[in-house]
Amino acid sequence: MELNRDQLLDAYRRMRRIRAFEEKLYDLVTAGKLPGFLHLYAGEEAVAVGVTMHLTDRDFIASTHRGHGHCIAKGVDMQRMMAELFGRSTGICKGKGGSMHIADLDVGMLGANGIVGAGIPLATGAALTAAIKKNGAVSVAFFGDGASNQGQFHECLNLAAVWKLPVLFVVENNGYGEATPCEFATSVTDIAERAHAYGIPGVIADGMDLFDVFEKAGEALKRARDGEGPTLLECKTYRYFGHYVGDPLTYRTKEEAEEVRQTRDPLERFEQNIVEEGGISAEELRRIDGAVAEEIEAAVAYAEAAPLPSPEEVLTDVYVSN
Amino acid sequence: MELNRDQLLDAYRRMRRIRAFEEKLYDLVTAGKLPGFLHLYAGEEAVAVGVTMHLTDRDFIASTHRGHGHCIAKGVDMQRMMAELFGRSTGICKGKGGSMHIADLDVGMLGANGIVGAGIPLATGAALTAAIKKNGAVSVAFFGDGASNQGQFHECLNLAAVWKLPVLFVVENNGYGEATPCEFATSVTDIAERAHAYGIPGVIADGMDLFDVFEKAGEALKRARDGEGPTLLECKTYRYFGHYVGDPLTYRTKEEAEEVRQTRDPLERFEQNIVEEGGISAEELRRIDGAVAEEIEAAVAYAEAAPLPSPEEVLTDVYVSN
Amino acid sequence: MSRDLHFVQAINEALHIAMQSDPDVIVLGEDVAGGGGREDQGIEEAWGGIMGATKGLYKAFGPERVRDTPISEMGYLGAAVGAAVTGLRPVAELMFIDFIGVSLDPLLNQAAKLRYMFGGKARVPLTVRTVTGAGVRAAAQHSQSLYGITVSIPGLKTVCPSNPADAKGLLLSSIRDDDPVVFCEPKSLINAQGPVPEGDYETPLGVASVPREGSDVTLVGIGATVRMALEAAEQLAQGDTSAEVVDLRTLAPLDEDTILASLAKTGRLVVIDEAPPHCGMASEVAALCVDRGFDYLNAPVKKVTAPHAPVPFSPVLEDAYRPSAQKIIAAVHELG
Amino acid sequence: MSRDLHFVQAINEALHIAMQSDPDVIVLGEDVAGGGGREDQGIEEAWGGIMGATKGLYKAFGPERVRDTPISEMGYLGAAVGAAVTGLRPVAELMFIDFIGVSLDPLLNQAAKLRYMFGGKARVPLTVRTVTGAGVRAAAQHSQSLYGITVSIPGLKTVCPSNPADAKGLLLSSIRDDDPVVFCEPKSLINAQGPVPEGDYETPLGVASVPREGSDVTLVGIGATVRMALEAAEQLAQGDTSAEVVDLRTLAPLDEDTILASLAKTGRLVVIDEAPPHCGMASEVAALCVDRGFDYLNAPVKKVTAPHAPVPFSPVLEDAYRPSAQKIIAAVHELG
Ligand SMILES: Cc1ncc(C[n+]2csc(CCOP(=O)(O)OP(=O)(O)O)c2C)c(N)n1
Ligand SMILES: Cc1ncc(C[n+]2csc(CCOP(=O)(O)OP(=O)(O)O)c2C)c(N)n1
Ligand SMILES: [Mg+2]
Ligand SMILES: [Mg+2]
Repeated sequence: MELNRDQLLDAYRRMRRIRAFEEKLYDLVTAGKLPGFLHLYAGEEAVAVGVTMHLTDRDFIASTHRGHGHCIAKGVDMQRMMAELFGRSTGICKGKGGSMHIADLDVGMLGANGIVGAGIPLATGAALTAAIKKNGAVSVAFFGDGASNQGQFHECLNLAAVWKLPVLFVVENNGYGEATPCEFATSVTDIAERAHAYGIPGVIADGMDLFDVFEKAGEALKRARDGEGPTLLECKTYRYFGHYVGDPLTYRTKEEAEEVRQTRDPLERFEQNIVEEGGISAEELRRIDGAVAEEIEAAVAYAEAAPLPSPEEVLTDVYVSN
Repeated sequence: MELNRDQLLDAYRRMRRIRAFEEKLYDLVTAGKLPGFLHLYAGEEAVAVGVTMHLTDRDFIASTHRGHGHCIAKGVDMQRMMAELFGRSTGICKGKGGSMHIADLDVGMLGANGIVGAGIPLATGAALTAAIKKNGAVSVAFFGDGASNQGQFHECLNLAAVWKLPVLFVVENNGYGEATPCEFATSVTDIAERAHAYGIPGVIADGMDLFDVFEKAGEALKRARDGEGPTLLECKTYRYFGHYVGDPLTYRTKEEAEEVRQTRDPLERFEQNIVEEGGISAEELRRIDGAVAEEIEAAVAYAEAAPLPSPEEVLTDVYVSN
Repeated sequence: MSRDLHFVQAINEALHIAMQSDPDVIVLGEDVAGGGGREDQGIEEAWGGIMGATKGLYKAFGPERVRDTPISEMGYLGAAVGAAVTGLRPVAELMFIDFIGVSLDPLLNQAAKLRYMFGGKARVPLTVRTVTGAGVRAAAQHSQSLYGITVSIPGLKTVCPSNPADAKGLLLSSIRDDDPVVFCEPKSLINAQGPVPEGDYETPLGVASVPREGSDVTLVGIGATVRMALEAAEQLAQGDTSAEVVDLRTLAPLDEDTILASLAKTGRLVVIDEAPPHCGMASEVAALCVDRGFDYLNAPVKKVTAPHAPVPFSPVLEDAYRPSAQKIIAAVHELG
Repeated sequence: MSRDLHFVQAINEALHIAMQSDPDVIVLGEDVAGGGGREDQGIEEAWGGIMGATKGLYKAFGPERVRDTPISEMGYLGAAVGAAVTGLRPVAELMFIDFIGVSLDPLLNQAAKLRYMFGGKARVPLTVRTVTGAGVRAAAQHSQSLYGITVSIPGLKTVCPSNPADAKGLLLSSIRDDDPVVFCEPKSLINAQGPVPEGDYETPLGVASVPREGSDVTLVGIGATVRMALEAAEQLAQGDTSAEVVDLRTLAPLDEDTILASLAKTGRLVVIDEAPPHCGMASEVAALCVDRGFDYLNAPVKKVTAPHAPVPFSPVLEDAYRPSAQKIIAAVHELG
């Protein structure tokens, strides 16, 4: 699978948006400007982008507590995301959802999810809809290494396998579930191994390498669209910030994180690659960086100026019939 | 692992007890003499007996809705089991439990269980006790092929693997979960394959062959006692009766069941083997059959004569403090 | 035109009609067909559900829309939520409500909350059919009446019919409702008979019925306890007490007005529930009475419920455990 | 001797004492140590629990007795039940009570029922510590007050302290109780301070307290709403209404006598709960009043609860969602 120039630039832009969005959030929380708990996706950009580049708005994704990256990659409006995080009424969920529940069904985003593992059945169900309606759509569940120890993972991989559903299970193995290293909680080194338990392909991708994710996700999604059923794709990745903003990060060394940033950063590796081989100039990328920075500032400005919900909103949207 | 003469006779007796107990129950239910729902274990005797022969009263087992065989194999008193099934106050659970909840902690029997998959964490917890108390005990979870699709299976195999607990997971693959054939519900042919997902050994035994079960369970339990962690042992077996007594059995052919009885019956194969090679005479076995038949009759007589609980019993045993 | 049907047949009829009238309706659950997909082996829809409620659906609507699931309640209920939110209208069977223990999250944290969390964008037209209650010697893990849990969860609706005609009409309403509905079929009624209108009709959600009018005391029943209340009313009538019976039909949203109107008339109320006493529907109805109905009350509100204990197996114990006409009459007498 | 401690420190102290005094007590949960077992990498007990409640336990009692679990709530809570019934006294942490969605079965169908189903042979000395309630902008899936569910389950006990001293004493009692206890720590109180006695003491289960006496109206609070009730009482006093505050402390078994004694004195009652209104503790207390307390009642029983909606994220909305002293005062005024 070859990426053309537009696609390369698009991939870069999406990754940069995620990185910039998350770094901005870090600053905002640290400055006491944002309520609630935020789990940042920085470092893992290549996974969300490499996978969602294969999708259209008709295809659904389900996400996790660490959902901003998936949202941005899938095309959720950043201004309305930001307004949501500020708890404003023009937020993408009218301020009712917050970071862990950002969703936008219009672009096929089934929601971040505060329950570890709970996005997996939602994506499985979206694939069931696609299979029954035969509309050619696929769905993707993103989840963490920790989530692969949840019962819902097991039940849905089996279910999707016996029903041959068009779904891709993407485990983002960032080495930790909160403070616990993956190897202390997970009985296999490569979570992709677990695919054997369901008789489906298990594939490992370098989650810091957009090209590798793009290629392997592409193959898996082709299988899904061709009616050959689900795949488990493990992307080895890393999160730069703590589990949540405020995490004292006492469970890993500064050096560990620094080394990943130096040697495996998905944006830098991608840039190096496309500047060397893709005929793209560093200046073009800097222009994108600048444009993205402006987008983010505009999102913050939009959010800060947005109205707060009125207290009566507490009671609406509970039922369709109210 | 060699079985001596006493052990051979003991194995035969236990298997015969289970068979006779279950056949008697079938008759009693059919005659309208027993309340409730019964799931009979006949056909699967070699599994319960082959595994539990390695255990003492200090070792715990957890069972399923199809629990009578495990109970008998583990040494629960048959008279008090029968009284329980009749709902009598001298039942092993004072008549409060019934078929799906027969238990006797004194002999290490953690209960039949009406929730598919729910015995698995109980056995895992018993193994945790053994590990922490370092008392040399092991535990065994018996469960069906259908149960291997439950989240609790997944969560506990992983947990037991990362904690290296002394537990044996025995999946009794009898080809069906209720009316659904295993292959329609389970995405692998050999459930033992699922062991790969936890980095533990997965072993297949012929569940109709006591020797094979005995040997493979023995090895796995030795590993457990030696601190080497859990094993997943799949025993390929078959249930003779329906899912429950009353099941119209419309999902399998008469011929299928007949053929298993003719060619793979665990009691007959065992008898053939020990008569040919174990120096045991068929007469001895017939004497055991007769003694067992008397035990069963005595159990029924005991149960029928036993007092009913008094209605006030409804309120006792809810809490230790009441 | 009505005919006498068993409760389970009424359910079955509603499912046929719902699937017929809307191609987005699918049915899934353990053995809802039972060996579906084995036509080549001469075996087709061996069970049609453990109670027979889904009989004939597989033949009529095929393997795409009628799906046997693995024994993975959390997985397939969660998938049903995902399917509902993306365009299907799934009817999932949870064989016994007791299994909510292994499948609460899709109801509690997903189906009930998606619409709200998404700022009103999602619809979750999911129906979960399940079987509740005691009375068939199925013991502690297969006899519970756990609808108090689903009623407590904002975003869910909960329905519990007491007779075949309502079962059919309420199920059709539930399936066609755009919100997630937990539909409870009382185990002890599954084989009860009653007249059921033919054809397609809906019994509205949120509306209680008054199967018997009276003036001295209100008996509020739910599902299986409605018959007990009617039986008690019959006996009370012989002692010159005129009891009105209210059948809640929908537990959430609760038809407060019908309850209060009856209380206004009688001034005394007994609520009867198969569930244990705490944090359940009986307390809920009592709390309504002492708030909005306070001015009508001439006596304490009595709850006739199961005791605060698991459901015992032995028939003697289970019979002592359950509410009954006798217990209802005793409670009415306690009111003085 | 008491010192001022944070709520979470009081919990921590109780855990230390419990583990010290009984070698069968173990602690397990997600990140209760947090990277425990990495001493070789210079990393040890990185977190001590997400709230810090289990800090220091790993160092003091070692890796056998203090165990980080995988993110497998059903599995490790179920294993804790198995451990409890075979001789340990586990204290399991369920990080947020909302996760009961993925872990109800071990509580509902195992811990609560084993003793009964086994005819009295089993003991299940399990404590599940969990965090409840709203107030920290954690939104719909991390802010629920789901103890109504556990209260409804016969066989379980449920505790919810309102201050650090009770938290310590009630936790020690819960751990040492031979029945399974769900121990709820209100999120909005975690960092609240208060005097906590030193040493080992138990606050008995099933006994409410009366942190403020009064004669005109009873305010029944639970966990975080006790402070709101005290604040309301303070303000009501300025308007010449004397409010008595009852702190339930244990939700099951409920201390009915203390509630009724207060009602007998005041004749009017408002119950305040962080949970939504239906099938929860507020209705339970109201139902008690209209049954056993009927003769004392001079006014309706009002519930001040969250609305029947999920917990919203936006601070404006969450603040509007929660009970408050203002809402309590308004309810008292409604009583006339
Ligand atoms: C069912 C459930 N259990 C626990 C939590 C608390 N929790 C939130 S994120 C998290 C760690 C998840 O780890 P992983 O799946 O690896 O995702 P990552 O955070 O690394 O992206 C935990 C334990 C939760 N939200 N839901
Ligand atoms: C959680 C749960 N789901 C469903 C059921 C209903 N049920 C009882 S036994 C059974 C089939 C179990 O199949 P398997 O595990 O293969 O055991 P087998 O009956 O074949 O011994 C089912 C679905 C249940 N008791 N518990
Ligand atoms: Mg992770
Ligand atoms: Mg089976």
